[in-house]
Amino acid sequence: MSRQQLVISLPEAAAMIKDGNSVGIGGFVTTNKPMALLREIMRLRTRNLTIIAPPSSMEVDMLLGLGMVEKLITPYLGAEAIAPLGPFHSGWAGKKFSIEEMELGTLVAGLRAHAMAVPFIPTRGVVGTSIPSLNPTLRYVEDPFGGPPLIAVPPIEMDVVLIHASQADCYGNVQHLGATFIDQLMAQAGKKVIVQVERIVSSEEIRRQPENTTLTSEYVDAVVLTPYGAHPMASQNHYRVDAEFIKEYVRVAKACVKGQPELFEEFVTKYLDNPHGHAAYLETVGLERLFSLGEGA
Amino acid sequence: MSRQQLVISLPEAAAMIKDGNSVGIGGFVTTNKPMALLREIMRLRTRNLTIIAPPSSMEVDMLLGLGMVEKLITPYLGAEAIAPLGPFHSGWAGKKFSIEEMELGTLVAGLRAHAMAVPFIPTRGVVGTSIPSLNPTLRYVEDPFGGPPLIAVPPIEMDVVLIHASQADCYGNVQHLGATFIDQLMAQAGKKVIVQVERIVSSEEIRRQPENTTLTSEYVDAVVLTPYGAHPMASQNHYRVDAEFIKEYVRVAKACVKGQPELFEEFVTKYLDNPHGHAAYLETVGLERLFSLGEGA
Amino acid sequence: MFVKTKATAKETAAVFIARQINNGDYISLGTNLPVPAAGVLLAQMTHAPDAKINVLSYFVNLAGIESFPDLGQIANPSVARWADGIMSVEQLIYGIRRMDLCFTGGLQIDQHGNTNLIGIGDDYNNLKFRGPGSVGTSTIMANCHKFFIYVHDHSPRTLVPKCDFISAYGWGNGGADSRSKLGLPGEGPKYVISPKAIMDFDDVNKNMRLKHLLPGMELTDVIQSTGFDLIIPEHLEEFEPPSEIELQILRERVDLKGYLRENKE
Amino acid sequence: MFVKTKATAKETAAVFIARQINNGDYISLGTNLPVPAAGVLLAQMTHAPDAKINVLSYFVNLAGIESFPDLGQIANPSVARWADGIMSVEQLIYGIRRMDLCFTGGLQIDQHGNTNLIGIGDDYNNLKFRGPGSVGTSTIMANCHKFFIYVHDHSPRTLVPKCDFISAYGWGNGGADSRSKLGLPGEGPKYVISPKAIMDFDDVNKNMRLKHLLPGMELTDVIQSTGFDLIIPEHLEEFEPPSEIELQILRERVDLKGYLRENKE
Repeated sequence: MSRQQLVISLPEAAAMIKDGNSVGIGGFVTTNKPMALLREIMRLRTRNLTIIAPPSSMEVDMLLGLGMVEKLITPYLGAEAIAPLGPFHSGWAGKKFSIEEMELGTLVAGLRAHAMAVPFIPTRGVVGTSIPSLNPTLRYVEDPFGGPPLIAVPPIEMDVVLIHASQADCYGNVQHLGATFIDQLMAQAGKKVIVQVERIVSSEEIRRQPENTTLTSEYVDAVVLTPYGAHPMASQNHYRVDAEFIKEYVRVAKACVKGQPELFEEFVTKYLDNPHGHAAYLETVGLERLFSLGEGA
Repeated sequence: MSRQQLVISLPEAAAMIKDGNSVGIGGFVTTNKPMALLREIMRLRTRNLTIIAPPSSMEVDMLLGLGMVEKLITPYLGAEAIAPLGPFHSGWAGKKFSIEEMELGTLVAGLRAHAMAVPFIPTRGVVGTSIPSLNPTLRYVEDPFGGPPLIAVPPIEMDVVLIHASQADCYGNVQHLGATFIDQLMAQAGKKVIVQVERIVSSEEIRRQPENTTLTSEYVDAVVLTPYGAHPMASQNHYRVDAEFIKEYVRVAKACVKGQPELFEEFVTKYLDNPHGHAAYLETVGLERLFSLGEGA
Repeated sequence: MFVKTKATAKETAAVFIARQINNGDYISLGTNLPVPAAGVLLAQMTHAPDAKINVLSYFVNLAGIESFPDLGQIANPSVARWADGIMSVEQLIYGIRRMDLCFTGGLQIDQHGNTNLIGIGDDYNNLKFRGPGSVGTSTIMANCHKFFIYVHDHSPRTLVPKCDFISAYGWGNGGADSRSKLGLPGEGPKYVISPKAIMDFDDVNKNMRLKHLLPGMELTDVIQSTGFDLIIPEHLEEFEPPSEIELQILRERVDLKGYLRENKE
Repeated sequence: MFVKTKATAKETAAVFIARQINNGDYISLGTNLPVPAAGVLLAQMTHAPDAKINVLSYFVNLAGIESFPDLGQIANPSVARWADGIMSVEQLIYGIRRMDLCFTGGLQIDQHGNTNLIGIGDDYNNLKFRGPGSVGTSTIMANCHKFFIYVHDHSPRTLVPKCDFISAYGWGNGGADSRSKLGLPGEGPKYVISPKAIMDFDDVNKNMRLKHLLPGMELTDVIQSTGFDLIIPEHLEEFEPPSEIELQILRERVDLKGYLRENKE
């Protein structure tokens, strides 16, 4: 018998996400976001999703704008100095979708609790803040050593987790070759984990520096080859964030929440619905533009 | 102003450990043990130490044999198939030194609690075992979500932590280039951290693959250059365990606990007290022997 | 490149921050805070070459670099080029107890140094404005040794008597024991830095207090721009203005694009 | 190299273990357990090329290797040569909930599958024999899906009615709910494997029960070598002996040094 290969196509990957699923999105703010996977899911308009993400940006805003999200759990939605975003900042929150108020240290504790198979991890991180009263999943827990009570964060689990990384072998051994942010914790808490990569390399290449492996095949269910797959976000070692693209999106999203959905719809048609597949998307963006995103001086 | 360099000599490093200190020892069983640092401390016969170590071997046994240890906290003392060891297995435990019964998952939880600055981390790992009744630092904690109670592991902190790694720059950025075992957690819980390395490399070499850095200078107080410094233990990427040397030690240690300390004393004189410095120790072992420990077929 | 014009208020604030940093301090830089970032970089390039700086997951030392390309995009994988190491966010968060200095901003900052990045309004499910979220500020500010609050907009809308929501706890309802009785390990907010002034907290009741006016700012304007009764000390300390060398480094190596020289807040 | 002699008891035990493993199982191998290690490697080289194996911090796949050099030294950085990844022990421990199969040994194993690596004696501070310690077995056996216990020495000294100390919890004082009422996520010990026999546990009271005699072993010897009343089923299942190919792979690729062919236990 030979080892099973885990490489699948984008449509096969997107079909793994069902209406009502909880979906984790890796990366951090505008870096290493699994955009190709998300675009494929957005094309399908999968509905009633619970989105769980570390600090996030345009990718989550688009899911909200397309009406695909029932509940949002993220400590941050923005795009640093590039721009504030659309739907999340508007009156949609609490009405078109619900928010389970989250903070990064608390999210990490919840993912950690899942990995450790314990009913909670205690934290002082949100003691005294409004978060315990805004997030109904949190409880107080006594300190058996006599100190003041802490907040108990219960395990967080997801149906599917989507990750973007530099490279993987066909067996699902993944190397970020840079920051992993909370991708490893997310993957540990995912019932299914799909990783999109800039390139697929040989098993021997992975084994050349096994200490660089960030997710072993234990944690990976499928690998999808998506060069430039994080665009318009940055992909570590590969290309920078396409700030102009995000600004364009922010313009159409802002118009949309002000009741003028036409530009948003045009954007969605142009970049999501019309391109048949990831390669066609990249051609729509334009290769020259993509090439210009390499690291500068 | 220029950056401060952290490279010091072995005697300077050993002088950082005082009588009565709690000392953490990195590595795992017979791999990546900071033997050169420990030999230097053993030469000084620093006393009343509390030793905290992940699965450990001859290095801890020698500290016990030399009467330097007041309290031992380790989940394992042995040497896998090589041999059972001396004092630990004898009637010395509980008499010449005390044991705070520990388990690896519990140790990790305690180190984690320290790093997270919480009074405890809950675990089910030792529920039902004898460990909660043997280790007075553990408490029961209620599950605020209604499940059965768990064991609360309080923070573990150490005065000094000793680590062995492949390489570091002179500013204290360390790369193991392989397994880190629990070295990172140990370092996070050390008030002072001393790292011995096979080689010191340039800052530029470290920055070539910053994702390989396992301890940044935040966690490192001193770096000591000790080629072959893990001998007789294995040093990942460098040399294998010197099983014959460990067997020799086990023979003399066993004789010692049976009331015949002569061979043990000879061993201590030959390998610890007589050699003036690390280079002299390596010459006593013999370079041909050291060279033979390279990776085989 | 260096033009010998007077320091702007933001440049002065950055110099203030730089001077608070000791060589060897471990400092975490968050997103979207160019003034604190400039202060930390200035310190690193002058008296604190051993300051340990993390930016997201990247542990960088910038003491020897020629210049930093874009202060507005510091949380960016491009900083990996100067990284001594890259750590997971979890390792970062669990190293907070070692952090000497961190920064946070806020939609609202109240008189006791609590900050709000959650949203504005009385009804959580019907906010007037939804904020970006807490990021990691709750956990970081609870645990790090001390933190500074940066206010983009010094106005009664931002500096309020009481935050609508609290994302990072400062001194709660006031009082020097308000943190210790909750078990929070960190020493709490030390300074509040705005484009108009630098403020600290009264030792006893932990109410916000004016410390320095920034260049070109008027005391009456600062009082009127603050939505609560700022404590005004009898004797307002003079702040030693930025030196020529500090300004030169700021302008030629730290802030090439002039974020701190723009007039807009 | 392959000599067509009959399978030894240890080889048969390894084959039994191999046959319990499903392709794709996630398996953790501890130190100093050559028989379980041989079983796992045999499975990987036959029907389980996708079994995910970790040895300490090394995540290896050995499906395609020519041979494994030293079964007695499996927990050794030399295995890094076949590693797909290297993880910290913390990551490993926190991935236990995903582990399908783990192994533990013991100085003592009791009739309910509790194991003792701590020590022998009534008085903890005056033990007759101090054991090596629990390693990570308490946490791993509490959480992994199922585990097998390997007994080096099948004797009344080792297989005891009640352990002096418990390092890894099996079925406590017996009863199918003894784990769930403590909240332990794992399904507990499934088999006990000695050089004489393979045992499992009664479904209801979780008392240890004989399942197979290993080649050359006598029932009366097994009964006398067990320090408690082993349940003897009316009808003892026949174990399909190792096939020629299983033996060949064991001897030529897995166990070149013959750990499983030695007579000593």
